[in-house]
Amino acid sequence: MEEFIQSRFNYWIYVILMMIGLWGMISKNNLIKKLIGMSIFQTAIILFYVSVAVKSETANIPILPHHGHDYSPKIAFAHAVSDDHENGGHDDHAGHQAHPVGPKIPDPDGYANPLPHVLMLTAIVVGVATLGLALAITQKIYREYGTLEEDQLLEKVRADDHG
Amino acid sequence: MKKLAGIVVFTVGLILLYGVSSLDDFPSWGTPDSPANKSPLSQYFIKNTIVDTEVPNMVTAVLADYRGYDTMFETVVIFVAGLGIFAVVRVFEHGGASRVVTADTKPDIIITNTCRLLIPLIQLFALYVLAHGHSSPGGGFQGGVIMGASFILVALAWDLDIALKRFSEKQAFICSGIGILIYAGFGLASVFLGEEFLNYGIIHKILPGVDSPEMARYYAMLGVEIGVMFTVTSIMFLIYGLLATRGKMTAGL
Amino acid sequence: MIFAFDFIILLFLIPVAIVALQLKDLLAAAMVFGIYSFLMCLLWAEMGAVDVAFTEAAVGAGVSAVFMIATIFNTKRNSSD
Amino acid sequence: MEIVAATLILLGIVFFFGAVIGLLRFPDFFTRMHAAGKGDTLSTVLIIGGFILYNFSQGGDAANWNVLVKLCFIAIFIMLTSPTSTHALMKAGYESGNDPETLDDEEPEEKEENVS
Repeated sequence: MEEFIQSRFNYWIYVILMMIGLWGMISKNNLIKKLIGMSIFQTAIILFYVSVAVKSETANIPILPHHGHDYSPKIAFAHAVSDDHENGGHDDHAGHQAHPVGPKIPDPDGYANPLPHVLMLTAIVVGVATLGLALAITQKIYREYGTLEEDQLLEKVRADDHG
Repeated sequence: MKKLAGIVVFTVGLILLYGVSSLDDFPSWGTPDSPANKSPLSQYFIKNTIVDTEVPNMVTAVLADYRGYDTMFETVVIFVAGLGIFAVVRVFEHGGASRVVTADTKPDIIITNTCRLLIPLIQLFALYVLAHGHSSPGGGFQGGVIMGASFILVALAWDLDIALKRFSEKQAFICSGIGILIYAGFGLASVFLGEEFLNYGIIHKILPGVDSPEMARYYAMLGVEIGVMFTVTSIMFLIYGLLATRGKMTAGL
Repeated sequence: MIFAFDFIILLFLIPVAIVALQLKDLLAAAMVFGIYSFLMCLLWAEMGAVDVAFTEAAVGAGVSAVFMIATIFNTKRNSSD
Repeated sequence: MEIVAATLILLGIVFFFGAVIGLLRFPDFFTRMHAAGKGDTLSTVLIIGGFILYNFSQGGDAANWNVLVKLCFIAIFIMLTSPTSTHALMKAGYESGNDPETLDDEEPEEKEENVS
């Protein structure tokens, strides 16, 4: 049971947060509340991606130890094109710096998956740019109609259309 | 509407909860064997960033080199967002009244003196984050946001006019364009030297003191991040200025 | 990658998200959203995504809260729900 | 050394607890900010001091000195910025018409709470 909760808990919370954001976006009247809901939705999806990138408890952050590194370009490149079973022998001393013998290849299981991190990093920065644009449009709407509540806005828009 | 929203959200949530908790092929949290972690692409990135690019921080290497196109157009998205906000809220007032400084609106002496002390340090830290992004968390986006926040701090502590004297609207737009041009320039330089767009390895032919493609990638990544930082800094400051003054770009919050 | 820490932060996130959506004072809602961003930042640092955590700390908790407050300052502070 | 570090961290947590209680229990905006600003600064600096001492007790190679200098900088910046932000909040609160509660506003039986 504990195992089950531990293996699923992140995903449950991601679903719940995403649904909170969706509910805020649909049912809240105020436009800024809708934007907060949108941001919660967005962070929930980022939470999902980052949860996928997590490896076991011994995995490191995706930054290699690099004080006087001895990752040899030539041999590592030869291994790079071959299958990863062949360099399994190097796995045990990957991650330990100042190991004098042999070229090292970072152990893929020893570091968190960097690809989702990259995607989400840019997603956050683009998210704040789009949030700024949405807030600008909100200000424009307020300047035009004098309100931020959706129902009053709809009434005013309909009155403008008919009159 | 609220009831309907509740029903929709509840149903979707139940379906997703069922999906993440009881499907057998959904990988559990933190397994190294999940399809995403076992994919050849991420394994290649972990094994080879250090030999391909000499950059220990894999995230920076993947961000600025392997996925260079992606990052370039993310930067363009930020630039376009700035232009969009400018187009939406900017108003031009001819001969508008300048702000009247009263006892209430005068900048506070304690706050301004602390800011005088802190803002150079914040900007120095932003440059450190940019330059040290290769071997620690950081990079162009973070450094740019911190740098933009330092200008926002000037605008908050004194007022927006003082900040605009340091970094005017026109300069900000020019800087954001320059950032993208720096980024695209590194791409074009590699095209002119006979490689693909944004394949920086070839730049070692023209960079003085760099003799291997790996170190060329290292320095080209730094240059690209500088471009990103230019754009992000100026666009963050512009967004704040435009939002805080309803597009008037004077006085403000 | 430390499950106990992960568990506690994730449990905190849900009430914070609900409170950020339920508050009638928009300024307070923006501040609670900043708290939500900081919790997310902690969570990502804990899960090993240090770059994402750094970006979130600079962007989500710093700049986007400032943008929201700037907008609320120029529009209305109270919301109907 | 480690015992001193643990004592400092515990002391910091105690002060933090006091700040939280003050934030919840004080009657008006200004006294609340007073509790938050004072308690927050002192306890954070105490906790970071505990970290510094603990780090010091672990030996002094290059990496540890690096961490130590960074912790010192964090402590200095918190001591600079936290009172300033409290001051800014106070000033903003005063200018937006948030009057402090005085003895005249108090019910007689709550008087001793205000004095403390």
